[in-house]
Amino acid sequence: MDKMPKWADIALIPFLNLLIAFVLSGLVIFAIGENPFKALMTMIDGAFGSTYGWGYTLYYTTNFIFTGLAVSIAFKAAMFNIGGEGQAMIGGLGVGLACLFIPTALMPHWSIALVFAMIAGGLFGAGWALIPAYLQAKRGSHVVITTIMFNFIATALMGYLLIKPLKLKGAQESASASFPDVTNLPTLHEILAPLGISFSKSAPANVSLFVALAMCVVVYLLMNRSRLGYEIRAFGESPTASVYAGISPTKIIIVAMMLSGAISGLLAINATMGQHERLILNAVEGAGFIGIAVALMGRNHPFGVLLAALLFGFLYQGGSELSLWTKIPRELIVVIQGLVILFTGALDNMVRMPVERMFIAAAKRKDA
Amino acid sequence: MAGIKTEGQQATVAPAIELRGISKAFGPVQANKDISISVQPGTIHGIIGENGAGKSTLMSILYGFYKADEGQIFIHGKETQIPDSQAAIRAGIGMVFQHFKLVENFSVLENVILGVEDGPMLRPSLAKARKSLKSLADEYELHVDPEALIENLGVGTQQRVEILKALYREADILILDEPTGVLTPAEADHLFRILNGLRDQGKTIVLITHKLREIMEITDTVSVMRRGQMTATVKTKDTNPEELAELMVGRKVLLRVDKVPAQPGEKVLEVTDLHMVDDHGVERLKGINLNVRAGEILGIAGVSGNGQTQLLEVLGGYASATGEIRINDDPIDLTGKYSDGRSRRERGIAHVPEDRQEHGLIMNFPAWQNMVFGYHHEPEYQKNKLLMDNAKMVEVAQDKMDRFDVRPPHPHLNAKSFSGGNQQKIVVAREIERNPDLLLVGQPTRGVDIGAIEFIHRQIIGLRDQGKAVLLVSVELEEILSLSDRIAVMFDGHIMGERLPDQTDERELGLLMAGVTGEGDS
Amino acid sequence: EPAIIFDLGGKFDKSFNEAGFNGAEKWAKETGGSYLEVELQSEAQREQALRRFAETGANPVITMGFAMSTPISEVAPDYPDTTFVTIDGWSDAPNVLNVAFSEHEGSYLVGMMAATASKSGTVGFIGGMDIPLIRKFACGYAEGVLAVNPDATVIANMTGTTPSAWNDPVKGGELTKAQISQGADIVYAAAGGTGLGVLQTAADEGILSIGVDSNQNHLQSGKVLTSMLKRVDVAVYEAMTMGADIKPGVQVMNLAAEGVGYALDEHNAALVSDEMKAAVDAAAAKIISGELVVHDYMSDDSCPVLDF
Amino acid sequence: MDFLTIIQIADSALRLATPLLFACLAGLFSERAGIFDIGLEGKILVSAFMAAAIASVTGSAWIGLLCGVFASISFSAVHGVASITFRGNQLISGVALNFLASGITVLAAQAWFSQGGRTPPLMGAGRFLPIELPFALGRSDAEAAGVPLRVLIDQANPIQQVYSEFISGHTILVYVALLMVPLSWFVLFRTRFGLRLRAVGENPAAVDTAGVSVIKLRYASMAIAGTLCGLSGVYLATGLGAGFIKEMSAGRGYIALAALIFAKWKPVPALGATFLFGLLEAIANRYQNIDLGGIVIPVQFMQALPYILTVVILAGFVGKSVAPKAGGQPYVKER
Ligand SMILES: Nc1ncnc2c1ncn2[C@@H]1O[C@H](COP(=O)(O)OP(=O)(O)OP(=O)(O)O)[C@@H](O)[C@H]1O
Ligand SMILES: Nc1ncnc2c1ncn2[C@@H]1O[C@H](COP(=O)(O)OP(=O)(O)OP(=O)(O)O)[C@@H](O)[C@H]1O
Ligand SMILES: [Mg+2]
Ligand SMILES: [Mg+2]
Repeated sequence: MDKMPKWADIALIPFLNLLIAFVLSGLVIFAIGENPFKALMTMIDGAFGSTYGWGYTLYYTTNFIFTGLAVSIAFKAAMFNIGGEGQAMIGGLGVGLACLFIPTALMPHWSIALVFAMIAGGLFGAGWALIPAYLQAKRGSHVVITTIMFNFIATALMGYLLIKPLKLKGAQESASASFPDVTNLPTLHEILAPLGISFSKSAPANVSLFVALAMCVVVYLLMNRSRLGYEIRAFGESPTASVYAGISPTKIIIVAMMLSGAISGLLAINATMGQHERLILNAVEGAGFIGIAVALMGRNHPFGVLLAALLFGFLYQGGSELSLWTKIPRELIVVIQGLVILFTGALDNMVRMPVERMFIAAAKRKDA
Repeated sequence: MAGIKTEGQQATVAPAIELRGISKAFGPVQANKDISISVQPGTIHGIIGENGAGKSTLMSILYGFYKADEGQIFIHGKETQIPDSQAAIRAGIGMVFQHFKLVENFSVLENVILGVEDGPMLRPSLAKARKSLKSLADEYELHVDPEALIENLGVGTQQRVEILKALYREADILILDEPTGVLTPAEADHLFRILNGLRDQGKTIVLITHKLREIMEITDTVSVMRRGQMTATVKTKDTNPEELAELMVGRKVLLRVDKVPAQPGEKVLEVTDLHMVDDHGVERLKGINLNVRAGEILGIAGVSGNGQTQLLEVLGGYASATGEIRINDDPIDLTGKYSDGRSRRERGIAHVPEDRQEHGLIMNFPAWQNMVFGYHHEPEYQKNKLLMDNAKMVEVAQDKMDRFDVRPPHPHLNAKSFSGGNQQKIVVAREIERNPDLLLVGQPTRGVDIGAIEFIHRQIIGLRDQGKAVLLVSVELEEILSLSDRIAVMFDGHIMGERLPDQTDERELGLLMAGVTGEGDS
Repeated sequence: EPAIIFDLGGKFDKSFNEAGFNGAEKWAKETGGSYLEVELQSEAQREQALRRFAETGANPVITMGFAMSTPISEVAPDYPDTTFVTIDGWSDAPNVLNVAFSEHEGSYLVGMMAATASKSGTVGFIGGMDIPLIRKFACGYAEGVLAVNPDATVIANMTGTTPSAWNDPVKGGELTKAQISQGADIVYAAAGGTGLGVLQTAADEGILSIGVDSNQNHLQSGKVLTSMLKRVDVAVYEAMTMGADIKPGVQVMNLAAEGVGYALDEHNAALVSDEMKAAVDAAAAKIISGELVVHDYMSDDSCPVLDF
Repeated sequence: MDFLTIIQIADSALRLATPLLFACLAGLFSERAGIFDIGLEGKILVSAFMAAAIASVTGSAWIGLLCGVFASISFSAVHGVASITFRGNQLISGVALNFLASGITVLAAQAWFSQGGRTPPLMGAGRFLPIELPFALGRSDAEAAGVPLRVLIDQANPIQQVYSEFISGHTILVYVALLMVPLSWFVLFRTRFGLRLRAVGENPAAVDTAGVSVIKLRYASMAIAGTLCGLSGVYLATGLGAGFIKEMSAGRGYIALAALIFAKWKPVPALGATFLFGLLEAIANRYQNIDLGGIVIPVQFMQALPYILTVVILAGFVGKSVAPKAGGQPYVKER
């Protein structure tokens, strides 16, 4: 006997969790002396009020789809990958190296450059997840701690590379040279213009959005229809049973973590290749961490991840607008993010227990 | 065997324990329903019942581990509130749980004083406990090295520590939940000697067990539970095992299985000098030799923890070992690339694991996904190179569930939503339907009700009759005796000897299980 | 309506950004006008902030910090009607005003003062993020020190290599302690928010320090020898006053233009003797007249008097 | 490198190790009771903020200390509610609290002081100032002798050098941290409370059936962890630094966790481990690009070294450490 109908699990509970998080966020805004409703309106207007806002919202959404999917795959294998940030950073390195050093003769068109970049970004991201994965699989070193450490190490590594070897000579900033023009990805403006839809020219949302959407479908098929996905889910639910079934824990841990790292790494085609068009420090902007919230909110389901990514895209863009037009610092979204993770992740039972009791009581009443 | 105290005395003394109208529900499960029972002081009171009947729940309520939804508790005639274990301890109740509650890396002494230290500083408490432990040990034959770490002690000794814990807390009511499940017959005898000694000192003992033999041997009175209710309480001397079994299940029980004599054929499985060392560096298999022929069932008896689990793990491909295993006269890989569950399945070995929830099933997967678990690579379940054929899998699952009478027959229900017996049927259906050359079966009827037991036994015998080899591991001697065509007894990683079921009895097997070799054994 | 974008250190860094903020506030108070502002939180926001302000029609859009060079070059062509001002940055775009300060000249002057005030003959320099701009400070400072005392030792450390180096007072303090133990008795901090830790520790340990960008003398009154002023406030104030009429190109804020200098107020009056002041002012006059040329690290990415 | 330089680096290491030590001991109490605490980072941050904010408003470092510790305990309490009462995932709760801390501190600082997410610099009694121990060479000695303190110490004998540079001249919180090491050891291994606390991290069921409340013990451990972690933040903002700036914890909570693993969940080794990490930081501060006869170790490598070391430790190359058995799992009654 199930305690709750499925819709309650995938819709009602996250909704209630989110509601609590938002009400508390509203209180925080109120406490710092601002008007929560005005703040909300500013955010909504800034994120959805124009194609410019949409362009940024979708840009962030794209990032979060990648990291959210990445976290969710690892989650399904019962691995808590906090290393999305570092994996995306290093994925950016791969994308950057591909764009800078693959001769443009080999990349006559952006689409070909994109393929190269995706391969490089994916491989680099996967590679950065490999060591924590290996250590977890072979030595039982907790992947949570090792991936956190690898985030720091990635930051240091990128710092070194962007100050020494990859830095544009003579420039003050720690950034590489700009990528060749042919690697620049078409933005939504360029994509939609031929269709007669006018979209803000300056917003960074680009063709990577479609890659991200395609990844949702790919991940769905992988997790729910493929043997590998079956094995990953089985391992995540019960490592002991998986061993009985002939599923190798080592293989699953490493494969799931590398897939997770690879998808995190793909973030760079959106941020590094699509938006900044050169390697900079911190192009990831915390998206690796937000992926955790996105995956939790989305119940580790690709479709749910998509929705949650959109929500966080809105928060991010809305939050930027807040800091432009009000005195509310952008850190507000970090607070909201923290609250969302807290209530959808750690305090889930606070909502779940009473709701479950309600459903059981209702079921008993119906039986009687 | 100690008798019951004089009748007259009982009438005047208030019962040591009296429960009135105890009810307890876990969510939708009603574990205890309006239970009343009373236990006279200075007696041993047995409680029996099927798995899930609510025995442990009832006793946990008495020990303050759970709180009853309704009902009253009287201790020595006084109504007592037991909201937590502290209150139970104050009321003089001690409990030895089925799974010991000891801190593994603490010493015996530290475990004993935990929770009843004399002051904020440890030293004086330890000193005091050291002294009283010595006198308790002398008084009740409970000798344990107080400085030893729990993790270095055997189960029998650990159990003694649990009893010492209770006695140190000055318990005069002692509850033991299935204390003999993990003990050798010799250890069990020792335990019963201790319990008799305690009774003679005037302590009251409640003993939960599945073994009717023990009930008959040591208890003064016995209560039977069924589906959360107390169905009867009788004086032990006034009853017999058959009656108790009937009270337990609610109908007459046939304890024997009908089967035709075996027709053994070629050797399907041949194990030679198999050694296995576990993760902690302990040698668990110490040179196993055995074989199973087509068309026969080899039963492996033994107290759990003597290597049977490891033997199944090695055969099933999820633990590595040294030595030789041949299937149909072909050696299989014991450590290398092909020593995993999948390769074993491809060699025609199917495996009903001992612990269905830990190994056999993914509890949060729907039944249809569990029906292919381990066989998800088989071509018949693939739609194309990349994707699996979900519709086909559901269809196959539905078919098997119908034929194995899995209730409810809904393939989309998660495994955890099925009862234990039906979960076991899912596993058995999956493994037997593969039509394997060799079926490994561990504890096939653990926690399964009588009806399902009969069904599963019939399936296993049916497979044998089709000329397949079956290796059966069970701690239930009755099951071994009734199903096996040959019986091997395992003790401490060795095969102690082989017997034919009609030429041996529980007594002889029990000796072998305790490591006592008969003539002609290794 | 003008707009200003502060760099990662934030507008209250008591240093570079705060100077810009003060200029803007001054303009707002005097004209009663209002301006848009944002403090960046991450590298990736730079472009967005530029575009957002340009989009809403702000003019001019003033940016603080060298790191805006590339984003401005990227964005400016898209908004030809908007004038962008970059302080410390560089862009060739036709609608950008590049404001460049001669920090080496100001640093030279405070270097002279440091050498004069030092008893041990060892002085320190603590930079923020290790970039050419900060080396430019260090190099000018070292030249000034050596001009007064050719035997002096200059110890130079950078706080870090990432933007967080602008905001790490704890590390600034530890570096100061290390320099003190190496003999330094004057420390010049060109490190944004990190400098606060330097000034604090110097005061705690009983040595003198030199502030940067804004007048930081008051932060540890009587313990700060002087501050190397970089009149970002003037630049911002002027840009806002000119409004849409700014002429793009290059504006050099050197000693002659009073773009840099040293601070003298009641907080450090007792520390600066008349001779010291006379010597420094004389040198300043020579620099203005062109008689004395202070080496600019960024002209050839090297410093003749200091190894990094 | 002369002797005095080594002493000075050690001195710096001790200062830098102090916040790590507090946080490490906080983690020790928490994890010994079976609760993973990757929220150390966040707790350091909130307490640093509260301590600095209140100290700057009241001008008293001690009131700041109380408030900082209180803030940290509040965060601990939320972690407790999530992971003890509602049996949530302790890792997720820790991550969430870290986010919350990093956002709320800046938000509050900005709303309160309007200084770009930082508190005003602390002056005078708003800070914990170094204490000069008796017989140590200090500022007054230098003034009396008329030479800089540095010279005075340079000329002193090695023992006096160690005493004056390394041992003397720290704020009270440094000495408190050092004192916490034997104290923690005593509490954990010599008292009833410690026995129960360790038991609850190994096998909560044993504690429960012994009639002791698992929940109370775990909350108690959270309170202790909150207090110690609070002191870490307080020291960071009012002892080591002079005010709060955003993200000033700078990964120290994670390093403390690494030190905890390195120390195998024991107080005295915790001192060693945190001192080692402090030493690495001190060296990286002082020698930026280290030239090892031709090969230059970039400063980024030195900065990443604690993290790399942690991974190496976790990989078990420095001996395996076994975490308390019940760590990370919420306690559910089972028989
Ligand atoms: N977190 C979610 N948020 C929104 N919609 C969801 C979410 N999870 C699932 N859905 C929707 O619910 C429906 C059922 O999804 P689906 O069949 O993939 O579930 P599933 O959990 O993968 O089940 P199974 O693996 O047992 O087939 C789909 O329409 C899917 O888009
Ligand atoms: N903590 C719990 N949560 C939910 N259900 C429980 C819990 N403990 C017991 N139950 C359910 O209550 C019923 C009675 O369980 P109990 O353990 O008392 O049975 P038992 O007679 O001791 O069985 P066994 O012989 O297997 O030990 C079972 O259906 C069991 O699944
Ligand atoms: Mg039971
Ligand atoms: Mg000192």
